[in-house]
Amino acid sequence: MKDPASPARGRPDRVGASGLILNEPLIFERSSPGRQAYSLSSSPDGLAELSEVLPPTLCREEIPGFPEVSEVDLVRHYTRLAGWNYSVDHGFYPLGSCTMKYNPKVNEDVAAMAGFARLHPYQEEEACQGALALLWELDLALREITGMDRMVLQPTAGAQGELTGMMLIRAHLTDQGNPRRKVLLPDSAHGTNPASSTLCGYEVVEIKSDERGLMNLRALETTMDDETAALMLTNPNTLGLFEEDIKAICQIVHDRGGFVYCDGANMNALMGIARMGDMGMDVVQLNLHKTFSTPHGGGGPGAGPVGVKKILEPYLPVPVIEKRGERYHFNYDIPHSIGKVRSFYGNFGILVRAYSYICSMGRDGLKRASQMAVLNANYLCARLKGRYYLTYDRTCMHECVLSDKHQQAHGVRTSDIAKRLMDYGFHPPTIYFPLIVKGAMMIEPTETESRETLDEFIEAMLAIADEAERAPGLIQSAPHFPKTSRLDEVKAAREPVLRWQEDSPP
Amino acid sequence: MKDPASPARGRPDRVGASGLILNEPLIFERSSPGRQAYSLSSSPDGLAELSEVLPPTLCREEIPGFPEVSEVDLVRHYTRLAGWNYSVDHGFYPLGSCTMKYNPKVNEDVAAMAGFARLHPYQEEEACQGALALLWELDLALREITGMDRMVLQPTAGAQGELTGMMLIRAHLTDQGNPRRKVLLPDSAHGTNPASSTLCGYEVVEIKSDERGLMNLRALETTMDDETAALMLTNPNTLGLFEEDIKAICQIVHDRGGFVYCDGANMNALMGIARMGDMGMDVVQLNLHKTFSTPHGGGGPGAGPVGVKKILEPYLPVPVIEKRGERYHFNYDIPHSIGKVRSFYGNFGILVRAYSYICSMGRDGLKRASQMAVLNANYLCARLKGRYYLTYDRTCMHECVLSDKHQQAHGVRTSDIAKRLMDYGFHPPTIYFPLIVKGAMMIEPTETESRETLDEFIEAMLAIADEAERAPGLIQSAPHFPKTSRLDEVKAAREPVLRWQEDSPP
Amino acid sequence: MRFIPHTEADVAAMLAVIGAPDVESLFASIPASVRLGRELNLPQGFSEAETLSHLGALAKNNAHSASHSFFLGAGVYSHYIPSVVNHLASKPEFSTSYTPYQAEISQGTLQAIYEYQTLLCQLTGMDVANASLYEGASATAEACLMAMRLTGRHRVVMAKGLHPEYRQVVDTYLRHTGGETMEVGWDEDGRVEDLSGALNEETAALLVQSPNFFGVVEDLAPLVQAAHDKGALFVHVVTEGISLGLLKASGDLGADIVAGEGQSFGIPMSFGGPFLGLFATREAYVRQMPGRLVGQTVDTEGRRGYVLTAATREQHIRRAKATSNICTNEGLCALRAAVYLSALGRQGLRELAVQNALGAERAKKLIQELPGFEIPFSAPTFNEFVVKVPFPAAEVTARLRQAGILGGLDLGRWYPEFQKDPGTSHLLFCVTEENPPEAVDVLVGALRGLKSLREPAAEGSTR
Amino acid sequence: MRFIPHTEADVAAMLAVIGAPDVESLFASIPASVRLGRELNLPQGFSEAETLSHLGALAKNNAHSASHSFFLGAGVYSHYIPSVVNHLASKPEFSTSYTPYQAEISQGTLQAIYEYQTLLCQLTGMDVANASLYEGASATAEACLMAMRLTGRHRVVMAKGLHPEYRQVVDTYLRHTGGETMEVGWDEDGRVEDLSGALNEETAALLVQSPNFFGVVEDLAPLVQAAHDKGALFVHVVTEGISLGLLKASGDLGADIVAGEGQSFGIPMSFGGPFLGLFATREAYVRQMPGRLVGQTVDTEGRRGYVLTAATREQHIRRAKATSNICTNEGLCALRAAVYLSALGRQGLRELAVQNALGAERAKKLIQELPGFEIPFSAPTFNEFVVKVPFPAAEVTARLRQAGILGGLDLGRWYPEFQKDPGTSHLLFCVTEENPPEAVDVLVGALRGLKSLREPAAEGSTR
Ligand SMILES: Cc1ncc(COP(=O)(O)O)c(C=O)c1O
Ligand SMILES: Cc1ncc(COP(=O)(O)O)c(C=O)c1O
Repeated sequence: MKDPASPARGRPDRVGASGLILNEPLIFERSSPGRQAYSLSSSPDGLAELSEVLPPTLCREEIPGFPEVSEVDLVRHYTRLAGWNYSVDHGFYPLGSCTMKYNPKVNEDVAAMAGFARLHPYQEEEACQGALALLWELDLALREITGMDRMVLQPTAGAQGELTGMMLIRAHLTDQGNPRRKVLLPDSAHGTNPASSTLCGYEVVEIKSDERGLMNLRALETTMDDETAALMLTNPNTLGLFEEDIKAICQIVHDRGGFVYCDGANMNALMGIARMGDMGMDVVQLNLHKTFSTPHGGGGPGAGPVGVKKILEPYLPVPVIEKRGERYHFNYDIPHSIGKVRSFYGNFGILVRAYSYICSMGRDGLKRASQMAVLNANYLCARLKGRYYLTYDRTCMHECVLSDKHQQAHGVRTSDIAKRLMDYGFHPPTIYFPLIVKGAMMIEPTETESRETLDEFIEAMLAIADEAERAPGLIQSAPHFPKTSRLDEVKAAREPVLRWQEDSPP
Repeated sequence: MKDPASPARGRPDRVGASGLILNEPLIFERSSPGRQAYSLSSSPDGLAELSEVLPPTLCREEIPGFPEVSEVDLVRHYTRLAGWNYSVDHGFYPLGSCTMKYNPKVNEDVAAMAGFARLHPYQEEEACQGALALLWELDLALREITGMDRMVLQPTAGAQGELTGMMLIRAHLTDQGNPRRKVLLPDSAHGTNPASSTLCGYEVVEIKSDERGLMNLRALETTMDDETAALMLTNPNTLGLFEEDIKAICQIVHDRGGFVYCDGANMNALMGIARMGDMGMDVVQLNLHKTFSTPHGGGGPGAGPVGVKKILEPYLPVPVIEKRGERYHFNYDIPHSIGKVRSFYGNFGILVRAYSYICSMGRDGLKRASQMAVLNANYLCARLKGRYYLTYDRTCMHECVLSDKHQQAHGVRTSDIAKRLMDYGFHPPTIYFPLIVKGAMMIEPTETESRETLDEFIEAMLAIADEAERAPGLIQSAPHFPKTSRLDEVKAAREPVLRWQEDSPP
Repeated sequence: MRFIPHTEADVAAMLAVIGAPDVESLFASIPASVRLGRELNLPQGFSEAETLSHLGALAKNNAHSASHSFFLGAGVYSHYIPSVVNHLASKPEFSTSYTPYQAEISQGTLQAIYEYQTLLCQLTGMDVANASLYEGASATAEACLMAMRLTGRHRVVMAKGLHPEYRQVVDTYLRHTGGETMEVGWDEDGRVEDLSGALNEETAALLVQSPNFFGVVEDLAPLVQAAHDKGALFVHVVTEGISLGLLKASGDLGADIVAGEGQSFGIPMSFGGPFLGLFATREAYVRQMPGRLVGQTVDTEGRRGYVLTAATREQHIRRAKATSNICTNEGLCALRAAVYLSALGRQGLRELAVQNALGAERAKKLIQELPGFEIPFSAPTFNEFVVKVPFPAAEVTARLRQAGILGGLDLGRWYPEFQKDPGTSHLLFCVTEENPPEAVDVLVGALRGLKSLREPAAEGSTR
Repeated sequence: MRFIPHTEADVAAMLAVIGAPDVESLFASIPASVRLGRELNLPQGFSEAETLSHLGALAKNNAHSASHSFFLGAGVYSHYIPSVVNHLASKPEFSTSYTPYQAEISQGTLQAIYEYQTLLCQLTGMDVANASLYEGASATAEACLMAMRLTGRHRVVMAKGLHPEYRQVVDTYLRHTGGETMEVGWDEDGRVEDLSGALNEETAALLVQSPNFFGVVEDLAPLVQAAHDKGALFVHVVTEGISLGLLKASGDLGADIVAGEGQSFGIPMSFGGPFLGLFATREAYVRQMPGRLVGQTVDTEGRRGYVLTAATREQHIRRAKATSNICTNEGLCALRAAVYLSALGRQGLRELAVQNALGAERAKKLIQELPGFEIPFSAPTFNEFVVKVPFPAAEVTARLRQAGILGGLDLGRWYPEFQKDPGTSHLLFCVTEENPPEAVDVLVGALRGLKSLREPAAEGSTR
């Protein structure tokens, strides 16, 4: 394998290559007094003087440091910045737990329709029946997919969904006389699970996963008590494994008056195949920006609708969408409601995209998506596990977790492999998560990737495994192709520079 | 100056850098039988069998070689291809004679409005009054800008505008009894001028420019005769110089019964400053994709409206847009019309963008554009002429023409300099045109470029001039950063491979 | 299926590599007892054209700010979004990438967010801003939680001029971790009333929105002082970001935290989301800040670059002890805001803010002159104001809608204070640069025309 | 001015470098006598919002294919454009670049056009296709000029089933260089009539459109034979590109040139442009081909790449002797077509074509059954057909428009043959995948309802 850092800029036999990109300073460094990229319609005549409206003591003179650029400056600035990003539209983005599937373009068109994008949340119900209908239909579809009795679309993202779900549990338990103190989690849980539990006033108790990588039934039996409000479980879990004992798990928790919360971030494995509701779980949040293909936006926005069993319905945040005859309606009159977790009705623009996606996929398409997601993950796993260590060697669901155990002998670590993958033209997998696998590489291919793409990625991974043996330095010093070489995260943390200042060095 | 081919991938002090890009095969090489990126609404029931509609003898079985890809394949294909292009949105694009100014984004929004984009040319006039009004208003605005009596918006691009204009002249002369045989052109003329003349049935006579780089009045005097239909002149000419004797030139041609055709591709120098009509010229075409900021599309589409003096109005191609009271109307009843040069009414989508641009710029904006375009060109010229040879050292208009005369001593030619500019992050100027300047580099900065951008470009040009003296090999082997190194144009011409074949080597 | 590339040949070949007989067998770990023994009860997939026409029909069944003359505000504003904002923020390189954990191939997102953080600092006069929170209300709640951590106190005092939904969210968020809220009313002029009784040694934070829910610009300086006097933090809540272009910077007034909503910065109203939770604070408080932060650093060759930093505050590192549970935030909305603010720039944002203030003032004056109409609050307003209307709210808004006008907003929905007389109502009207004077004149005319309301609409008025 | 970055400080500094006292002085070479001594008589610039509302108002003053049920065709077709086509073709990297003369930084455009050339070859069965011409009519004229150059002959025979505007453009283009045109009519069944008299040793080319202007699919093989028998070239003109997905490939039928319109390939109707001139021919004729060509080559390291090639045919090299004067072509439309054709692909394009043919046939049958309506042509049609209607055209279309329907098209406008009886008219209707059966049924119902036309609309019918 030839060194990709060598001037073989565009070697056509591999995805990653080196080519022309353009540097660009910060927008503040592009600023020049008097430039403008805006235009305001001229003000009407006969207006008051500003000082008659707002006394000067309330007003500022200027916004120090704010940029002044022309429209072309601005366009080039962001065009160049865009050129430094890797995205799903560029290529394979196998971030485990993130479900970076293709985001259909048509959903963007739909969300941009004036009847959705220019809609104000306080329009009277008669003036937004279309939007209410959409919320209602999405609610129905998600109920059907999860097997829950009711959805609430308000939460902004997965973590807020978790918090909302935990609040519902707490509200019910409180109503019953004791909110309880603890929440149980497996040690493989995503960080938002403990954080959400804390925010909801619970103490977190971690349960060590068993040798299968699954919930340890025995440990659960001994830990679950009547001061425990809930068990939070991800299913399939963050190792990509289905919690086979889920019914027994729910039984144990329910027997002691607790609830089972499902982190549904991994729904992409199960659509049309199995449902949280049928498993006995009481609450689930869905990450629409994962399973339902809304673009992740470089960090958001997403949406984290929550599905609940009947018992928790009385506590739902307001408003609750309802259909009466042919009219749709927001019900704010929920006496036991937990209140609201955010303003208005949720990330409507994201809900629109997710609904559009469900319409496009339909019954068979959703199921096929889960099937092919699982097929892809197992294919990757089968072809890579000879060279990369697989701690839990079982049929996986939509993702698999490998590690750097074999490579460590050569001084090559997971983070090095991740950086090296960039040179090969791929986004790295999620690394160092879940915490229970040392040096984890969590690979989630999703169903939108073709066999050819997987093969290209596999070849890159195998080539890197070879390099680790033959030329580890190449990996340790990676990446070689991107705009910057490895960035110093320690320096960033130790000497925080969190904003540009007029006197910042360039 | 450090070698940009060295691994200084992202040196922040220069525009051009090396970074990660992605390879991508031909779409045919991505194809896999059965994949699809399309969806058709299901066919209605109760349809005829295809064979009842179209006999099998008329039909094909399949389209051999046609690709089959999924939507994500397609998106990535074009996303990666896009990453290999340099565009105005990326940076400075000083192609002389091409007026690569910034293309305002809002014009794209306007052209995409359903009332424009989904409009059929054969809708009855009552059903498209808005579009007709737009054509009429654009006609009026362009008349005012050029000083002509009437516009015809039909021609698809500059060259078709030239052809249309020449046909109008020919039609008039023919009406008068003799179409005449010849057309005169300066040797600095753009290639479309002679080609259009030929297509219109004229023999081309080239006039050598004088030592000023302008039309040689004496030569014109002696060449112009009563078998000469017209003089085609670009003003400012392709050296970026204003034809100072324009009135005398028109006089000479008119005196012998000829017409003066103005190639208006360089209108960007003159808006609000001087008008072809006032100079005595009889016909002019405008390149809306230049002066009026419609995006060039990697080769088109454009639009080449033609303005004429009254004398040529009877010959205009049909239909002619008219306003009667408050109603707009297409007049097809032009008895002496030359007919049509294309279907329908022209590149309407481009006309919409140009009209939108004129609305945004307004009276003062258009004039300011020309002023700043000329300022930019003179600034560039002033700063570069010490190191690059300037044949015609006069105040230029919107562009200036330098050459490689100084660099040739070091074995560095214009084409090398052009390629080397890529490494510095710039699109090269137009090269080897106009033909009368050996090794020409024709630089048109346009008004949308800031002083800072010009300075960056100037520094790159000066650095290259240094390199030519110190390290000519670096330039001769350029470019080093783009996806491919220098491509073999000779091989392409000698062994033409003009399409992919099933058995093409990858 | 156009989003799934697998042909049957692919599936067969892949199964062979895996060594599985069929796709079904890959799901063997799911016990039959929890399998869905049937197909999902959902329609079959639509073609793209069908999807567009179905969703298009739903969209058409909504009035909106382009179909109507539009005077609603109250935390969500109809501002003009420059075309470049849409074009640049919708670039798929930004929209289809994940959180920039892998910095070397995410420099575009990272630099944009770093610029956003800087812009927000400049705008608020604060030292440090995060990379976004969910939206204004939960950002305000996070500010309270942070103040509680910083002060070790548990009580939060909120002016009732704080958006009612924000107050509700603060309540919801605080309840479970021992937080308590208390509300203080407003004075005759529409500003927060005397606070002396409300603040004490248990107060973690005082929350004041300005311009407040009634559009009134608060006089923040003495309020900051009052909070600081009791050792409480002052949280300036902002729902109309454009006001920051004109009003004194919160940081200069001594605010400790600015929290609020950035929707006005080029983000479409979209029926309430996705929006942008603004959050900025003083340097000393960084370690207690919720949310992601981008910081500057260098690569191995010393070149400037950007990374996510100070992650030890966050859930993926600190887990149960994190400063917040937020993970996915509103990155693309922050990027939108960065484009918007850079487009408007130093001059433009101020000019825009002035235009809003003057346009709204003109409307307020004209309405004030209508017989029977009152402007109850005398304090200066920004681009919204309350009108006391001599008719029931539902009738007014229904009549206005008939005239092609959406708004004002019935404040009685949240404030019983405004519902005392069933024959009158308090409506909130918002006037931005999207409402040209002609449209305002039409509104005023329509309001004037309401005097005939009793007669033809007598029926409706009796319910 | 947001598109011009110069501040007054910039201007001053630049003038200083140039050594000019003021901007005015840079224009000294323009004699006063030709200077515009006043400002342009145009309005001042609009803000972006004003531009959008002005243009938006003009757009709203047009009916269109989304506001009406739509049955117009005749060379411009309302087809569904997949969302990806718009998203990908509008990428500024493609739209804001120039003709790819500098190959190394234009590989995106070049590879896309190379793919377009290949797709068009595959679709037409020809050897080589160019990178686009302006649109169908001038492409057809260029085909004639090329045939004249190749054969040394000067006469072109055109079937009258060739689009009337195309015939007019061919006339206009040929007239000045000694070309001559001659037209042949159609048979009862709607196909071109017997040609034996028309072709002779002076014939450079025979031009036949199929499907022709009446929607009728011609039987091309014998026509090709007839042309070749006289040593003439056969030019297959295509205005409805979708038909190529289903009908026999022109190359397989022996055509020498395929010219026509590619608008159907994902390009919006846009009131007639920008469109896409299709042009493909046999390998032997490449040197006489008009227009740009992209060819494959290698770089200095042997890697595959693409460049513009065979430029010696073109105006910028060959000048007066070029094969055409074309310079700017319709590159972005060609790229659009490449995206569209790749999206539809091998199966999709055929399925789409079949759906068009069957849908149109259904409509034709239903209309044929209406009393008083006739389908005059018996030959098979693709997605358009002529209807003989027992009413004057203007009345029919006005009534249909009232019913929310645009179309059909009055053929009497171009063909006096169809105008003989003032009480009847010949209308062309087009049915694509955008016309679901329900919409067709509404059309048929509306046509049926016309029998009441005489009475209420008696006035109109007398003019
Ligand atoms: C398993 C799991 N749970 C929860 C979350 C949190 O979801 P969000 O980022 O939408 O808040 C994530 C997201 O990364 C996740 O992977
Ligand atoms: C001076 C000049 N004339 C004519 C043309 C031809 O215009 P178009 O490319 O629009 O056909 C050009 C375009 O490059 C030009 O620069």
